[in-house]
Amino acid sequence: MTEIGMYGQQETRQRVRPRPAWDYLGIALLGFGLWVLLVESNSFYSSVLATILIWTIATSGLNIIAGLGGYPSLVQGAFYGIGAYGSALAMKWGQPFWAACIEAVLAAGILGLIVGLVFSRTRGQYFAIGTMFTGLVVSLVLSNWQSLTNGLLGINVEFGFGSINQLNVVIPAAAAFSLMLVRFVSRRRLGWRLLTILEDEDLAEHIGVPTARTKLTGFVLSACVGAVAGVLIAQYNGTISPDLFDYYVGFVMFVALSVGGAGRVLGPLLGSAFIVGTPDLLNLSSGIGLLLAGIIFVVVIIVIPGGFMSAIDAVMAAASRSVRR
Amino acid sequence: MLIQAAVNGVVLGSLFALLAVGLTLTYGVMEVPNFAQAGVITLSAYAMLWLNQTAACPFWIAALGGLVVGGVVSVLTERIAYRFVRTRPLAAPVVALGLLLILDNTALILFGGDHVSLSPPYAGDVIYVGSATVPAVGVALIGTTAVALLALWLFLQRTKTGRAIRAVSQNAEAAAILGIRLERQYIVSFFISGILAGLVAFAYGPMYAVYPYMADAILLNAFVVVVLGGLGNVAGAAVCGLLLGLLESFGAIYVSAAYQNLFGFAVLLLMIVLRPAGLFTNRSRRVA
Amino acid sequence: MRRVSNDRLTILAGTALAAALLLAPSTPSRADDAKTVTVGAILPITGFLSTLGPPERDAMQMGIEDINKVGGFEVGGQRYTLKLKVLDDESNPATVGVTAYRQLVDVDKVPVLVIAAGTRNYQALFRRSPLPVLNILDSTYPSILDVDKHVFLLRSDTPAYVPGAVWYLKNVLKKERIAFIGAGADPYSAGIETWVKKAAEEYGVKIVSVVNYPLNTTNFAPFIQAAMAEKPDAIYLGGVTQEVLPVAKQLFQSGIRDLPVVHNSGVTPTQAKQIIGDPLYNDVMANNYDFAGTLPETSDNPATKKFYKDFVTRFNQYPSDLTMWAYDTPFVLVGAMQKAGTVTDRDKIYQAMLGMPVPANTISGWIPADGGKLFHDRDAQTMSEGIGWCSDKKTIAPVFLYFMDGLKVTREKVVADACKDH
Amino acid sequence: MTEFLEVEGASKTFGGVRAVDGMDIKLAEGQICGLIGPNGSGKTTLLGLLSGTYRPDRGTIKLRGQRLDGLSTHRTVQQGVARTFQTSRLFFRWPLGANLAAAAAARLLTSTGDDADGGQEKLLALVGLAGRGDVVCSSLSNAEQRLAMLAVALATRPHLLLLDEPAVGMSPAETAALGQVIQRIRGELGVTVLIVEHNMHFMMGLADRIVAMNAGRKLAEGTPAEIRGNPDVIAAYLGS
Repeated sequence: MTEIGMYGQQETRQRVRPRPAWDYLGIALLGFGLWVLLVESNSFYSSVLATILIWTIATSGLNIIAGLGGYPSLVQGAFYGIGAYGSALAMKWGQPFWAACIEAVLAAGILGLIVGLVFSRTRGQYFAIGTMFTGLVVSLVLSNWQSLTNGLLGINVEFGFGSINQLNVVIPAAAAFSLMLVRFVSRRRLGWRLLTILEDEDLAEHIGVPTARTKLTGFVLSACVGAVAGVLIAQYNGTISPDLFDYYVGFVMFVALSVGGAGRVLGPLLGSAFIVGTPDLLNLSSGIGLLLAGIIFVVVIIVIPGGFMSAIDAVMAAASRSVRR
Repeated sequence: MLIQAAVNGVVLGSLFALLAVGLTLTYGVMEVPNFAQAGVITLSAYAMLWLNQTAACPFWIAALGGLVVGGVVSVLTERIAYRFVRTRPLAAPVVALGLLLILDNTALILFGGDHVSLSPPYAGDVIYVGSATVPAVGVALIGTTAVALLALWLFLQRTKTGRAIRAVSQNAEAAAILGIRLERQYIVSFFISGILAGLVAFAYGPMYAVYPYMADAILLNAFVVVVLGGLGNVAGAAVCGLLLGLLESFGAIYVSAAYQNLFGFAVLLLMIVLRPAGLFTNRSRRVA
Repeated sequence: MRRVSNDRLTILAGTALAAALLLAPSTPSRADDAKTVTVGAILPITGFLSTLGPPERDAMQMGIEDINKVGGFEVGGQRYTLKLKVLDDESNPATVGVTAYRQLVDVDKVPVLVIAAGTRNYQALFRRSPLPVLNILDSTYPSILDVDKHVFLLRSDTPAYVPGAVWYLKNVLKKERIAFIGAGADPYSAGIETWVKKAAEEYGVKIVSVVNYPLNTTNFAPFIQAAMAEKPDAIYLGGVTQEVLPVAKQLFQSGIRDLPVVHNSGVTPTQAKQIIGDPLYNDVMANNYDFAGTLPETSDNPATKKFYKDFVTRFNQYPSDLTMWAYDTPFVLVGAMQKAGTVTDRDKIYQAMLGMPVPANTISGWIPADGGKLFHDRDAQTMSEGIGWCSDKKTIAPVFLYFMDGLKVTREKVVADACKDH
Repeated sequence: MTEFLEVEGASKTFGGVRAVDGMDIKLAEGQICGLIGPNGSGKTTLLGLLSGTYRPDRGTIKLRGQRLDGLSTHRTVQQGVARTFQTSRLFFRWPLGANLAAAAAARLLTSTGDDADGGQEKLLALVGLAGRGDVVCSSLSNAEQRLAMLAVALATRPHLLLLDEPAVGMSPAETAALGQVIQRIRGELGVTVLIVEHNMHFMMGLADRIVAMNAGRKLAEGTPAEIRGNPDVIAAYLGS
């Protein structure tokens, strides 16, 4: 079975006779497993895992525009930052937590809309460069607008949940939802439209796909999901400062997605686990840790262009062949 | 005041131009945004420092050794990594970032994270231009850039290899059909770009300090220059480098020093929106 | 391109993970060696504060070795030795430091945490698992002491030394027009700026220009130009060593060589040589003045002199005021644990620390608060000192000793011919 | 009576060059019309104006009385205009069937939902690619790719089909088969076809009418026989 078939000829059938949602059940189970892991492990490992899950949310958001649509957005770190700063500031100004969340996500969505409109005509590396510098401008504002953001000192974040246990449930749940969202979108109109843009944007337009609107929708959705991750990291760390959202964070998120497997539902989880988890868990000195990370980026991108997910595909395909034999 | 700002701008602009031509050269032939250039500069600077201080070579010999190291490291990045992603433009930035991490952290592990100083014999001298003062290291930077750009221009215009590189830069497929050996041009371009990185290390190292991330921040400015000049356009990069240097220098004096870098970034973003192909090119093949 | 569906994989992974977790016994926590107490510290070993962290680490190690050499210390009839565990925050507390914090506090379960930068970034963590925290570096203003009641500062705060520098400029060097060049993004620099302004107003000195350069600036020419436009007769630089020295160097390279350059960086000759470069550093430093805590090398106390010699011999580097304070840190911890009668109960140790006296064998010359207590409102203080540069010996020498009482300079002693004496 | 396609005074300038300069064309429904002219005479640009790839600087384009000029490409497609390209363009990494389904689904948004599934096999049979729906497009032969592109264009259910040199790279036998396919498209689906083609022999046998262009303007119009004898056309081709 190919995924292509799913948004192709079977699309119309699916509406009549929906398939059992095994994928969603699987992701839900995975989320449950991660929750158990989160509460069972000691606080250090738990914090690493929580960070991985929050990154999974941010990179899942990125997966929509970059994985499905093929647009190398390097500004996801800025949306992540706006989610964090937006919610923290809104709470500081007296908003209740839920309202602060919505406002932060809306703010990121609006910025996403503006950035999406501004770069609507650029493609490929120009899009990458444009979004990278947008991220740079956002991070410069976060560190230099002292009166708003308190500069490099950062600001403390009011805790919006009843207890840390609640947050420990919300984080894996949100991560699982973000994976489900990508799974959902990829089989819906927006998803296959993005996939036609990934393949050949001009041709997509010529078969009637409204490419500009599709990209914009995808980009705004990516931004909003990124902001949700930002809200959660602010809640989890209890403090935020601009270097958490430096311009290269957007870049590293793109790398995480590429390493995990762009366009694949589980790609963000694997990529985030790898990029965030490896340096912390191996407890390497920063020089050697980053050197190793660099080597692995390069090797993974060169040797397995589709990221870890495609490597897993290859292994599973080989396994199923040998079973049949 | 005005003259001093102009002089500062030319010094800064020379730095951007020198850095940007190296970036744009490799972009031209291979379409990789070579962020690893910053790492090449770092390693080259440390090589100069090591030769000068530990191996006790005279400064000029050390500088020459550092240039060679720059060239070799740059070629290595192409041989080990970039050549595998030539046909995958979206993988190139990721590989470039990975290489930058590798090079910077190699420096960190070998030499530590401290700021150290590369001291040429003229480090303390000052030159007076009318009412303005220019540090000798700034004059050296302007001189290095001028000589390097001239040499690069002559090389690209007058030599067979140079013309081949320009041909590849304009259209790699056509160049290959005409019998130009692409592999060779890639290696030569990366070697030259590494030498240019070495020159940045030589000229910029004495101004601030040598440390593993010494070139990361200015690389972003140089990238602005590369995009403004038109990706792959050497002359455009040189001119835009100077323009950006002057813009930032005057902007710092007359508008706001704190947002100095922002001027360049703002111009870049405007540029991408209004004229996506760059200032000095009519090529539009990379955009809608 | 064929894409295999994620279905099977997701289910497999999810169920396997869930099953493994439910079946697997929870990992037992590692039992600590009962007779060793871990001194946990998060220090900037790399990054822009990397001139500060490593000597502090080395000095703490020396202090711990000196305690262990005499058989450790006794609490509740049991003898303990100390061991040091330092994690690098890469000068980036909000991302790297937060992880290091959880490792030391929650996994290693240190009784007291020693930190340098990033106090504010740990605020939420302090609240989740409170423990006494000893900051041995961060004198930024507004003071980090307001972050949490568990935070102690084992050093003099910015208001305790910055005004003395302005006083010295006015009364000894007879300067009236100060240009301030600060590191815009560095809160330490911002705190210095605040107190330079307060002191200037108090002593009747004019601040003719204030410029702040942004993060990652490497070319200071436009900022120097802006500062010099107002024709100052002295230059005040805000920031730490790695921020201050490059500006001093570029000032010199721009031909500005006659004005005194004042800062609060605690720079050592070794660092000056390394960062500015040989032989230039001797010329650049010639008119520099550095106001901070007292230096071990200028102390009259034999124990302090011995520390100075030992440190130089061992690390081939001059110790700064911070280094000396770091050496005292394990002694303060031991004092607190002995007073509390426990090496594990964080709250008891915290209570003990609040009222502890100046511990024995410390070398920094702590000036006790009322009742002989080490901490004045959780801040331990020493005399402050201004140092100048001796070009013929390529080293530093004290030119001014003082103790701030509000904005009033007290116990002041101007050393007239510092380089000859020293 | 409104014409099926009515182009009046369409003009397009690229960087100072007038690629199309005041073109008028009228097409009746169900016609197969050929568009010929020397290289650079503006044929492909005109096709681009009709398909919404470019917007005209001046002039109007009406399909069944509805204005097309000024519409974005995808809106034009949704109004019932589809095109193919000089070089093969497909979603190469996908199976042919997925290409057709994507095209059909894009169209479904504005028209009533036809059975995309049954239509697909019919379409493949119509262009002579029956049973090839599962093949990944990059592994189709050149001629197959050109037919596949035709099928994808048809899957958007167009009223007007614009073909840009459909026979490029085809053997004489394949070209002849293509001619039959185009006849069937007109015959079975009632689609009006406008073809740009250099192969005059192919064109003469296929087209009902031919429009000859030169330097962005209409040079002549008429039946194949009339055009063949037109001295202006001959002069334009031989060069004057």
